[in-house]
Amino acid sequence: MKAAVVIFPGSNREHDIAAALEASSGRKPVFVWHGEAEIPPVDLIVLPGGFSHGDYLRCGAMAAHSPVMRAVKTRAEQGVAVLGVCNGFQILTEAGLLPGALLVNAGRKFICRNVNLRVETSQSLFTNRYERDQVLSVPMAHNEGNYVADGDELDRLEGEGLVAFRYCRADGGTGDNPNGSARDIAGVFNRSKTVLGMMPHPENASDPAVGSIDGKGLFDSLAAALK
Amino acid sequence: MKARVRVTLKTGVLDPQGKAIGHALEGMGFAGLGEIRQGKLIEIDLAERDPAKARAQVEEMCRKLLANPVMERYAIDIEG
Amino acid sequence: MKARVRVTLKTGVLDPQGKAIGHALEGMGFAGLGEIRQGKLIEIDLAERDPAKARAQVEEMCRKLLANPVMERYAIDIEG
Amino acid sequence: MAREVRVDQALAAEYGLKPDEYARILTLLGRTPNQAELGMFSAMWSEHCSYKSSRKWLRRLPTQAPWVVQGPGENAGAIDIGGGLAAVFKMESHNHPSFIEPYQGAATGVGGILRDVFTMGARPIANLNALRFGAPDHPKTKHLVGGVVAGIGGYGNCMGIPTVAGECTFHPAYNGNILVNAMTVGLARIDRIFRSAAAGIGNPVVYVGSKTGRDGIHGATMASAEFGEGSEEKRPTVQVGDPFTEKLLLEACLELMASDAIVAIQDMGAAGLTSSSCEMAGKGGVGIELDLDRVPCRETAMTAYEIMLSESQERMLMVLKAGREDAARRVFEKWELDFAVIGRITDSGKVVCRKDGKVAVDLPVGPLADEAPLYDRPTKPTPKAKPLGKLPAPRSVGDALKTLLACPDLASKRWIWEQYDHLVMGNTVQRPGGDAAVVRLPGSRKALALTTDCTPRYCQAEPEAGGAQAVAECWRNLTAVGARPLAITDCLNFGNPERPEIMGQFAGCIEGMRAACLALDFPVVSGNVSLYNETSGRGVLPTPQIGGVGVLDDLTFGVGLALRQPDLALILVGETKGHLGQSLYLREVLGREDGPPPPVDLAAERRNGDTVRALIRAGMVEACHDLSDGGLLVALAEMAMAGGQGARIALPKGASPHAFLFGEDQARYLIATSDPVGTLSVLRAKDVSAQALGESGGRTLTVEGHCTISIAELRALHESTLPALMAAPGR
Ligand SMILES: Nc1ncnc2c1ncn2[C@@H]1O[C@H](COP(=O)(O)OP(=O)(O)O)[C@@H](O)[C@H]1O
Ligand SMILES: [Mg+2]
Repeated sequence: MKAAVVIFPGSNREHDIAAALEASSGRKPVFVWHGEAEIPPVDLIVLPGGFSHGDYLRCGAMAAHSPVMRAVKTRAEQGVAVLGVCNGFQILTEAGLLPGALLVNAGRKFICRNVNLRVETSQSLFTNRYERDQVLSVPMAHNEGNYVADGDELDRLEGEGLVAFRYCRADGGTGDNPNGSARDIAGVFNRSKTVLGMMPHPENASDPAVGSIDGKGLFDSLAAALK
Repeated sequence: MKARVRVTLKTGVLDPQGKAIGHALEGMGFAGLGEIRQGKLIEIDLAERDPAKARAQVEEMCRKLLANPVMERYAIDIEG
Repeated sequence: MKARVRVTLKTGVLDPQGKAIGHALEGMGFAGLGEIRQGKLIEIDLAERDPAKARAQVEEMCRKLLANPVMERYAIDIEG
Repeated sequence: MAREVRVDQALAAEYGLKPDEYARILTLLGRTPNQAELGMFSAMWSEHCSYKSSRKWLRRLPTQAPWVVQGPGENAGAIDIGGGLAAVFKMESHNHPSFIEPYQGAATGVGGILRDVFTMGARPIANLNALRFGAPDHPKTKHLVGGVVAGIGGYGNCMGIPTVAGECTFHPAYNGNILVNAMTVGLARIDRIFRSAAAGIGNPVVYVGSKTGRDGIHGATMASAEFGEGSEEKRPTVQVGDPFTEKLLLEACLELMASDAIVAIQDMGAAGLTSSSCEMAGKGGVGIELDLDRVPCRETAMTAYEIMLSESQERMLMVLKAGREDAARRVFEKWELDFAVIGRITDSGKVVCRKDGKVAVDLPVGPLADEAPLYDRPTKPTPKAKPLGKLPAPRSVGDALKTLLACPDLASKRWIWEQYDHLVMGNTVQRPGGDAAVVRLPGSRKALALTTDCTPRYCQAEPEAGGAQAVAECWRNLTAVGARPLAITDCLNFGNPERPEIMGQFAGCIEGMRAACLALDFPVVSGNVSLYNETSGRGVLPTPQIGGVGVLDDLTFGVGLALRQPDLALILVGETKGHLGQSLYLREVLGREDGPPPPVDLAAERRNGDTVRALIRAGMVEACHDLSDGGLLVALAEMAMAGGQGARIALPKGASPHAFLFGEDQARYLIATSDPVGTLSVLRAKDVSAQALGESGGRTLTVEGHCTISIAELRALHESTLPALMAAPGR
């Protein structure tokens, strides 16, 4: 699997995710600066976490207009896999590659802690190494992860099986939603399930020496699906 | 010219900031408060001298960047 | 009544957000932009029916909570 | 053109200069300075920049060890951690700005300390913060806590530097003057450390970063004055932090530092362009010439005085090798930052600034940088504390424990650290909540252990013991995770040094620190002094905050405090006499704040710690916690809550329960081991006093004959205090 990690001014988890990608695929990803109009041929494009443009105005809003995002859109249309984590998820919604938007957390505070995520489907490039309903413990670290979309949109997402992860209790039941997200949504796919956006950080749960390895399955899934 | 853009959350979108302000004001003894909503105010100095053109330009800024149509709406005031 | 409070940074106080917005708009091709400043907009529903009293009440809210006098100033619009 | 401001003794006084200091300036110059020149003198001679009251005492601190790469005197200290790498670190205060505007004050405090570290060529890998607030029920406290914590998080999170540890306690002595001390730790290659001495006549002086505005003019002077009742009204322009620009500045500086274009570099912190230019010139023994018309300004018609004294954030001054300007400019322009050649290095020994084509400043560097008045302020020693006498035993040990675990000082600080991204960079091995944070070095099995410590009530009661205790506790916290403690930074927060009692506290704490640093081979490599922490003549508790760094050679051998398995033996290491003077038990349960602090036996500290570390290294320890505030039973409860395993212990025969369970004797650890016999024999062989107390297991904490409390109940108490405080109504 060849991957490209896009760096925006203010990205700050690009090395975290590059390490996780390399650990699962055996290949170092290439880094692409936001000002580039082209992305080298790759199997996966990653928009990492961070505070692109300081998160000023709205998280991800300015990054969504970067020159590189035109290339990301074109590739996504061609079916290239795209993963946006945290700020990357915010950028993908602002760029219209994923539905919905991310508002400030219901508690109005930045939260950094492990959360439980229920895997909603194992039928995707990103989750094939997980079991459906498997519960993962993965860190979150954000101030604006409160997923909103209008009711019809949410029904459609659920109906088409496009919710990837939900916040849940350790036993998999609902009732532990850290940020007020609609229907406990922590991550969503696009229609073709080739684009995934999620708020929690699987890349910070992929190394046995540091925390859990519950997030590693996502990168293993990608490595398996993208050969 | 000067443009003033007011970006507010759509009705129906929960506004935790507004709620917290209401809470705090009540805690301080203010009574008779209804809903409180917090939005953004963006003030822009423009070289454009023609109010209609200025408004059109700022409209475009709002559509492209300043507001997110999924959750926000905007209003524009143009001043001398 | 409805009160609309505009909270803006005092002149001279750095506004990183406004700066970044200006930068982004320029990058998107908008020209002729001067300074851009971002502030807060707070909309309050009040039970009070008397405009003068409503204003006085909101004044007090601004002084006590809504604006940070060290770096912000505020303006109040009262509407029917 | 701005109108000329009349310079006289009254203006000098307004700028914080004493009459004799002003007289000295007149003599040094042989003329009356203009406003900009006077402003520069007042900033450079302020307590904050010149250390005029503290310097005499700071010299007493041990600063050397074979592993010290850079001691005090540069932007940050540096130590050799092996593999060609240095840990670069420093702590700094932002007390006054944080009291005036808690969010921005704390945020810019973090921004400032980050710059101090990356100026040295180090990439920051961790932040710490030590916070002291007033009484929890004081009307300002909630607002201050909320703002400060959000500000620290807001800046560090955006920068992508994990905030991994810190401290937060409350005491009415800080009601009118909180303490916000921030520490940053970075990594650099030892052969690529950058310093600040300017050199090379003719070399260009370059300004990079944000534009200069009128923010925080004369902040250094403000930091050197005590607050009066009216100071909230005075409200100097607040500096607003822009962590996004700082992130770009960090990346741009590190990128340029990978080349050899930089001769010297210095961040513009307190006293902005004045201190950065004068200090660089002073250290290099050269002159400097600046063209202020070239300084990137955010506002129009700024005067020389304003430009030289502005404390706008996110700016750096560099001396480049001649001819490297364009290459450097390209780097900064890529990162969309201002870059301007604003002057050059001269051999004149003077700092000369031009504005609008005219000479606006013409001062000798020496007097500004090095000839600030030095004060040998009178000291009055703190009277010896009276002994406590006999204390009543608690009616219920269980209730006393619950009171302690819920008291704001001991309550869980989760509400704080969850607002800090403590995981970004992916190297946080031990998260906040333990004795020391453990941060892995990228791509290796090695890690740094980091902690901040100080017990101000001990320092207040007996400065010398308190100073020694702060250093010893820091060393112990690093040891408790299995690390080798290497060096410290400090931030010395005290009241008005013009009062002999305060200077007595200062001198006493320094002597205590000195003794502990020497006994523990734990030198001071950087630090900061913050004086005049007073409101209306009432000083804060003397707070010599210590930040410590240790190294863990292999992560495999680190331990945490969590009790995770049943049937482990619990062994108390160190001698327990049951010292209750100045203890939290005394304050929280009996409502008294008196008596002497626990004595510090540095030889025992060293012996016990070295032995515990060896046991950890030998793989004989499953969990370890140092004993400090609250004593033995609080430590055991913390271990149980952290790992979800209960424990049962018995008191030794004849021990009085309150003294044994809540006494704050120093040099102690509680360890959990599956090999009690082996562990005890190692301890005995090293002459370390130790006793087995009981075992882990179950869902409750039991002290035989006294209490049984469920871990869930303890957790609920421990976790709810801060959230409840912060949810209380009001601002
Ligand atoms: N302001 C803070 N920021 C981050 N972590 C904090 C803060 N205050 C306390 N902590 C963490 O809470 C834990 C307990 O703190 P403390 O009681 O001061 O520890 P100790 O007594 O071992 O020095 C430590 O892990 C510390 O790092
Ligand atoms: Mg400790």
